[in-house]
Amino acid sequence: MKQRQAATDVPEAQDIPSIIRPYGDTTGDAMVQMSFTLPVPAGRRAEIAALRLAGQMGLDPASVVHSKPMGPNFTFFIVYGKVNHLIDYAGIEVPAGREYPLLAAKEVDLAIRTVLNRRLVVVGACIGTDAHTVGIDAILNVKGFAGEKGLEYHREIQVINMGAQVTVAELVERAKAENADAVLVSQVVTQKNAHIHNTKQMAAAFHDAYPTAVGPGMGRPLLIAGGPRFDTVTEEELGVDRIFGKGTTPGEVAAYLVHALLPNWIPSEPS
Amino acid sequence: MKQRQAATDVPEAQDIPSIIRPYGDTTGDAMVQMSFTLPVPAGRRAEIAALRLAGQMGLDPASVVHSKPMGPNFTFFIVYGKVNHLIDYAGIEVPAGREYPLLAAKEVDLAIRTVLNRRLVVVGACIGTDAHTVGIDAILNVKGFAGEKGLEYHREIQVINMGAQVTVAELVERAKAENADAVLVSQVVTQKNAHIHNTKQMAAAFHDAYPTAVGPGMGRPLLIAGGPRFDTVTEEELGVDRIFGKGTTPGEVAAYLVHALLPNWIPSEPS
Amino acid sequence: MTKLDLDPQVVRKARRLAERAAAPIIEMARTHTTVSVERAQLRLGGLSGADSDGLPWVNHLVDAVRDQVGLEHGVALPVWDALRNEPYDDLAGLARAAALGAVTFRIPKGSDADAAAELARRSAREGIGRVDRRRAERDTMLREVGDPAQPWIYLIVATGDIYEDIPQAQAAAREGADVVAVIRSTGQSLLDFVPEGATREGYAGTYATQENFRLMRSALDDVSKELGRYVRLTNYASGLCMPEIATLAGLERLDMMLNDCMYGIIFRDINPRRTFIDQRFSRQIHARAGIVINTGEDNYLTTADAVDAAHTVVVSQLLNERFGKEAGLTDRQLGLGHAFEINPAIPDSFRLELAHAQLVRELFPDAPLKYMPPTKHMTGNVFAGYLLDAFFNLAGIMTGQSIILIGMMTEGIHTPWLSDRDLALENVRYVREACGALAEDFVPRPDGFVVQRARQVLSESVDLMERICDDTLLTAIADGTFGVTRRPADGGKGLDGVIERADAYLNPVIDILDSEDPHAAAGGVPTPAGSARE
Amino acid sequence: MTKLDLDPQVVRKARRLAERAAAPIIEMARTHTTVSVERAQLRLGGLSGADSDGLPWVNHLVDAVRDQVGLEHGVALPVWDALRNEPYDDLAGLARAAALGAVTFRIPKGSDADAAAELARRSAREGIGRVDRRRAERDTMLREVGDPAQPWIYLIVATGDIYEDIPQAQAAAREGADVVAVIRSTGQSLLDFVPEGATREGYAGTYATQENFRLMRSALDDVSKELGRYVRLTNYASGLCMPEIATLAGLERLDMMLNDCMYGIIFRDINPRRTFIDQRFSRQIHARAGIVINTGEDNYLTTADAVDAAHTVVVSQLLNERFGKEAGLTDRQLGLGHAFEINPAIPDSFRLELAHAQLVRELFPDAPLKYMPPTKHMTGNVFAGYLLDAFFNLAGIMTGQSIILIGMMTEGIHTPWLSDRDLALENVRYVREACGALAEDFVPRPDGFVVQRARQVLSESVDLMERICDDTLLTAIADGTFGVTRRPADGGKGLDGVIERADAYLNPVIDILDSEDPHAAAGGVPTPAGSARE
Ligand code: B12
Ligand code: B12
Ligand SMILES: Cc1ncc(COP(=O)(O)O)c(C=O)c1O
Ligand SMILES: Cc1ncc(COP(=O)(O)O)c(C=O)c1O
Repeated sequence: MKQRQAATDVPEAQDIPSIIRPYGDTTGDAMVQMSFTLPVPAGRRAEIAALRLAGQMGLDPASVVHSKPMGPNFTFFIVYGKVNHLIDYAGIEVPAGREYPLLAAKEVDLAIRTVLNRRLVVVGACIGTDAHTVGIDAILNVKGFAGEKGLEYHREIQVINMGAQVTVAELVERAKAENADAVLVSQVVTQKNAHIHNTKQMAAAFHDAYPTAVGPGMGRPLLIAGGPRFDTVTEEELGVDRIFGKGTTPGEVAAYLVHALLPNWIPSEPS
Repeated sequence: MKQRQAATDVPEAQDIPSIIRPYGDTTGDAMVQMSFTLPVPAGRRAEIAALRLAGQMGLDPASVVHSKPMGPNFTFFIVYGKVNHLIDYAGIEVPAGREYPLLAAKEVDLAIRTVLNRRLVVVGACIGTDAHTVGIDAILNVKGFAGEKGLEYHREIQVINMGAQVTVAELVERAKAENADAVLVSQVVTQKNAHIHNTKQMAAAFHDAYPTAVGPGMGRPLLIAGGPRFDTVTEEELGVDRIFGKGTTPGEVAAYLVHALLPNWIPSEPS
Repeated sequence: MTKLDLDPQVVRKARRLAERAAAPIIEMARTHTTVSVERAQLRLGGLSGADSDGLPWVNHLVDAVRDQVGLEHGVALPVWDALRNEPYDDLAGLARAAALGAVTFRIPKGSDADAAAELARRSAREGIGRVDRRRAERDTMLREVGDPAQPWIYLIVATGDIYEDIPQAQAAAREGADVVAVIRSTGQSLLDFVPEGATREGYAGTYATQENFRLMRSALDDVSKELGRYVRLTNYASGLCMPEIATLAGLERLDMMLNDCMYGIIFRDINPRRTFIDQRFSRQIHARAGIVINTGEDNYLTTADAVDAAHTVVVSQLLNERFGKEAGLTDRQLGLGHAFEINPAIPDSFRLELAHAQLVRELFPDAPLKYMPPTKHMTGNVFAGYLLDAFFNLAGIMTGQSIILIGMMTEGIHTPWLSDRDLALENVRYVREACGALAEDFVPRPDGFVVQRARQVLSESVDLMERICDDTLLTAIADGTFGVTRRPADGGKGLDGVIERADAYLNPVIDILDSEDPHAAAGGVPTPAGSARE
Repeated sequence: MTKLDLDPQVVRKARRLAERAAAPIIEMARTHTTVSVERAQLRLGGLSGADSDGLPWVNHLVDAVRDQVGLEHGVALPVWDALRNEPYDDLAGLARAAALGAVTFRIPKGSDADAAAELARRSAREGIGRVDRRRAERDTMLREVGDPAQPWIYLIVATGDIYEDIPQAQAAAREGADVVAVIRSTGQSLLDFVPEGATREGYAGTYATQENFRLMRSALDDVSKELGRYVRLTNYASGLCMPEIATLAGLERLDMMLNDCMYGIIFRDINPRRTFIDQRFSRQIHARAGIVINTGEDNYLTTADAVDAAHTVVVSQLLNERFGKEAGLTDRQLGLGHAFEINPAIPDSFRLELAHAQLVRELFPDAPLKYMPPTKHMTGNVFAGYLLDAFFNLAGIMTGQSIILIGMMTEGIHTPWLSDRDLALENVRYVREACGALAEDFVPRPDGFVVQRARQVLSESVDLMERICDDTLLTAIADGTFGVTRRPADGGKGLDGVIERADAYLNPVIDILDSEDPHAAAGGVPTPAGSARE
């Protein structure tokens, strides 16, 4: 079977300029659209305030193309303008992308059987008061996501899906009881940064619960967080080993488990 | 007849904070929405570029909530984020607004008859290749705008509406021939800043044509520019006496003519 | 106006089957009580407030009774018996003492029992009287301020802070909202108590508390008068405290309540038995209080596919209708839910939506249907979202829906911002005004795509209902019939709060609700406005 | 599929009146020529290029002839006579010399005249032959690459720079555009010459030049092959050089041309007589070239109110139809224009739009109607704009329009950005796919709002047409009947380019166009695809 490409993104043409700007309809025009609300009554003064904000954001010139009073104390604005920032595109390191190859389902099972010689145990949950299970179910349950079967489908992976609204204490306890190799938590509600607080709290609890651990798979389970809006934080900030975002497929997670927990495994047909 | 209010905007409550930020759903959350295109192929690297731009604009954190490849070389982004700018709302001088009172139509005619003792002559046109006459017609023609009759309706104002696509040379010539008190030009097409170039060119031509003029009404006609997108420039930059923007009504223009050309007139019933 | 030419035989059969499927559940509800039903009784009796940790006195009192004498006789007898014997002026005093372990409860017998029952009955009558007065108050306001015609525009506020919610709700009302719903904090449904007081720290929603209800209803009364249009208030009678929240809604004149027969089971993993028992009591209260319930079939389509599972929506509506009517709700109080959730990428998605929406409209011609906007297929592309919401609004108009929950273009991103709501209202306002009576030009071709799809969904519904009758509803739920989520009858949270009633069980509130016409006190006329649909 | 039950008597009457109103104008066109008609003849004869200031050789040559002998006999005789007598190989050489004043022209007589006429005829036949070959080429490509079904998606590019336009046009085609229009620079229509070469400096549009036509058509040929779908190219045959641009379109295989009978008069203040004379020639060329014309009634609704002036649109369509047919265009070449321009703030605006659009559909069942999106009521609120465009797209589908010009949410702000176009295409794609054959469920209630409105507009149209017949069309135009803009018959630009033909006037191109069936060379079959509407 032909393995899918491990590298990231589309191949890029050589002729992309190294410094870029936004594009409206002409190269270099640097035009962008913005909308926001200011907590002030509509009127000329509010418009000036909107333009000041646009100015601070680097829009010059900026045009208020729409402003709408929303009750006596708020005004909604739509602004178009030219940003005076340059983006050093050449300077953006081509992101490493997936640092491991995708593996066929059979390959994953073979790796676990060969290296571990027992089933790999994963415990999953939506923690905190989050009840959005569709995402974690997509990863764990047989049904899967985007045409790929979930982790349950693997003979060699034992999945314990604790469902929604699981407390951190319950999760730690279960992970210990099951001797979990990996713990997968999902966070979808982000209001007031709930997802970040909950995940940090979870990570801290695991680090406390396994005080002698050397690393993931070495004295403590691998910690994985997933959800659609983790794009503003890094693994280090959360204290987890890996974050998975929007559109993650089960196969990506399975391959990561092998990569992170069975680092010595060499796929029979690398990709 | 009760005169309309000359002051600007709505009256403002005292309790607006002096420093404000954008408002999503909570005071101080500082959330804004943006969209733009980058001239690069879609993918992780493009997303990082989008976030870099957002960062330079002061968004922190920023989330790419949508990205869409548009052909092989362009990517469209929608970004939400928190801006770290503060707007010094108290420091925005309450704009002077209209520096003159609105006048009833009869009052305008009375002023002209009394002070000038002849009809006031205005020459209007869409200059350059602009053929958008609806705006200037709204100001000049009897039909008017937003329920107000246009300048033609005034007994004491003689209106020469030259229509569309008038060259600057034609306009200057006509203004001289008619002994115009005021020249009104409209500019609606703004692509490549056509409106700004054309208006500057017009103003320069008038200043050349009346080399000995002391000011508007003193040796040269009053120069008025109008159009929906002059909000990025000032009168000084264009070289005109006054700019009128989106939603201007004929009454505002009539009252301004009196204010600027008959400065000694004291309205019988001030407002 | 019927456009689908549905076979009345098939429709009658579907209703008969629903009645059969619901019967054993109703029987169970009539023979069991729950901790929350008992607490609701005490709330109607006037007991409110909480200890310094926030645990309500009703919880203390019911827990104390349960510990000492169990709940199978209900709390009425032991509580009013204790009140007779102990030196406490009222329930509050008793509860405080009970919390300290200073009260001994018993099940009174003979004349003691009669006397306690008599006091409990008086308290129940008083509590129900308060609910009745709230209903009358609403009727008066509807007459005096004016009742907007349907379809009603339904908007959500969700800041987590009642004091941010209030101005946003008022702003929404001024921009055209007929109904304001205050979404609850994520954790509340699993709390086995109702928080107290005004609250400011919910996550993605604001706690449902009696004080929050009161503050918001009063703010909306102000704005209703200002606008000359009664603005309805909605909250959620669901979760472990469903009966109490229904009761608080009745006491604070809320106007509509989310109150589905299966939502808590499927989406909050609350025990099915607990849910059904709590539900019957809540619905009886809603019936009495003139509250319109909203059911939650829309939720199934967030976890199941809206085309494949269309018939599960209809089945659930038929069950909700049956459970509702049995509890005393009139047709006009049955805000049955459905949703515009078909994947917009599939061909003819809009015509399929029209077929589903028109089917529901014709199956329940007198119900104020609650139509939910797209959520599942809303992405970060807010422009696409705004477009999809417009077609949802259009489908609502073309098929004569009654209560339109306004979709937010940012559904795929965050809970609504002030400006999202404002733009959403501009959207629905345009669609409504531009289209006017367009429904009259929507005439599905006889035997065409729309008609055939509607018939197919109806026939799949009847098939499923037959299977449910054979296997029991609890089995169907356990098998993942609704929302592709399996919920066994003995799983989930809150089963330990379910108690089988003893023969001598007494609950004077239930006695009133079981024996009286809930609408008699209101002159037999249910509160909700007549539908404006033709 | 007729839904409005229009009275066929009334429809026939409207057409008869249009024929009467058009007759004197057609007579005028047959008896006059213009500088641009004469230049077009030279272009067909193969003369292209310009002097170092950009003034084309065709202008030099026609001006020289005019200066020396006048144009009432046409340029054919003096030019080919000079070619016979002077030592120039071709028209180009002659023109260069004429520009230097080195050529003396005369009106040849007798056998000299016959000989010159013979040469001119040969040249005209060759030029028309080139046009015919382009049409055949298109027919072949349509067969080989594939012709998309209607409705066609029509998109505009407008960067001002042909080299920015090309990738944007290709991107648009890849995203679904069936027709690409390259908008012209603001000043071009008033130029009395056609610029030369590839151009990069237009304002809000790109100059129409033969080279730009060629570059864009060839880029679209590439993308057509890539996509397996022939992507049509459109430009504007209007302004002072209408006949020449039509000719260049025929020579470079453009597929559709904006070519309205009154647009230039009303919106560019071009002299009415000049316009009508130029127009007849252009349409004859378009007929021969298998080009679909698009008329510009939509424009009236940007200066007049779309409800009050709805009937002026219909009147203009009937006139355009009459003028078009007289010039040899088939129904399938008549892309009559109309627009979705009703103020969205007025009640029932969408139903009114449906009435207008359906009326036009039923009046011209075989015409590939071009439906224009909202522009006038598009503001800076891009969300509201996206919504309005969606309803425009919907009206197009519900009433079976043929060519849909895709609206931009930023219409009220700037010429389209790449992303505006992409979002606009997502919009129309959703509406089309989601609604499918929804038109079949749109059945206006007999004698209902939609039907009555359509009848009213039709009857107002007949009334207006009667008045025009009485007063003449030129008077009606002078009175501001169309687009509330008054244009007297002798005002405006370009009247000095109009010349009454002498008895001995010769224009072999016109002789061919007047005497031959324009579609005969193409086997009588007009090029445009059969409409996909039912
Ligand atoms: C479906 C849904 C529901 C369903 C959930 C049913 C269920 N059993 O899950 C119901 C109807 C019950 C529901 C309820 C609520 N919801 Co809700 N809901 C949604 C909705 C429409 C879709 C979410 C979804 O299923 N996405 C599809 C899945 C496949 O995507 P995903 O979760 O991103 O998962 C993928 C990746 O992120 C990743 N992933 C996710 N988790 C994990 C974990 C691991 C380990 C890995 C490796 C990967 C991974 O892989 C998945 C596959 O690619 C969104 C709106 C939207 N369109 O996004 C709102 C939304 C998420 N809900 C929201 C809210 C507020 C609520 C409520 C709190 C509202 C209330 N107060 O009543 C309630 C309560 C829920 C609670 N207590 O948490 C908000 C959250 C706002 C925010 N950003 O904070 C949203 C965004 C809607 C909104 N705009 O207001 N909701
Ligand atoms: C109507 C219209 C037309 C009509 C014009 C008919 C006519 N006789 O005017 C027609 C169909 C002919 C037309 C053609 C074109 N148009 Co046009 N058109 C519009 C449209 C839809 C409305 C403009 C309008 O009438 N607004 C209403 C009036 C009342 O508002 P206003 O002009 O702002 O005027 C008010 C104030 O600004 C002020 N004011 C204006 N002038 C003056 C002058 C004075 C002295 C004062 C005191 C005040 C004042 O007072 C007025 C009343 O409040 C806009 C899109 C839109 N929704 O805005 C596009 C638009 C203006 N057009 C546009 C373009 C590009 C064109 C074309 C160039 C396209 C082409 N290449 O073919 C052509 C050519 C026109 C040309 N040579 O200039 C662009 C301009 C883009 C830009 N920002 O540069 C727009 C924005 C559309 C777009 N998004 O592409 N157009
Ligand atoms: C029917 C129904 N009940 C209740 C809720 C509220 O959920 P919770 O009980 O978690 O507050 C919802 C949310 O959408 C619902 O649809
Ligand atoms: C019918 C018609 N002709 C021509 C044009 C183009 O205008 P111009 O001739 O100024 O390029 C338009 C523009 O919309 C039009 O609608």
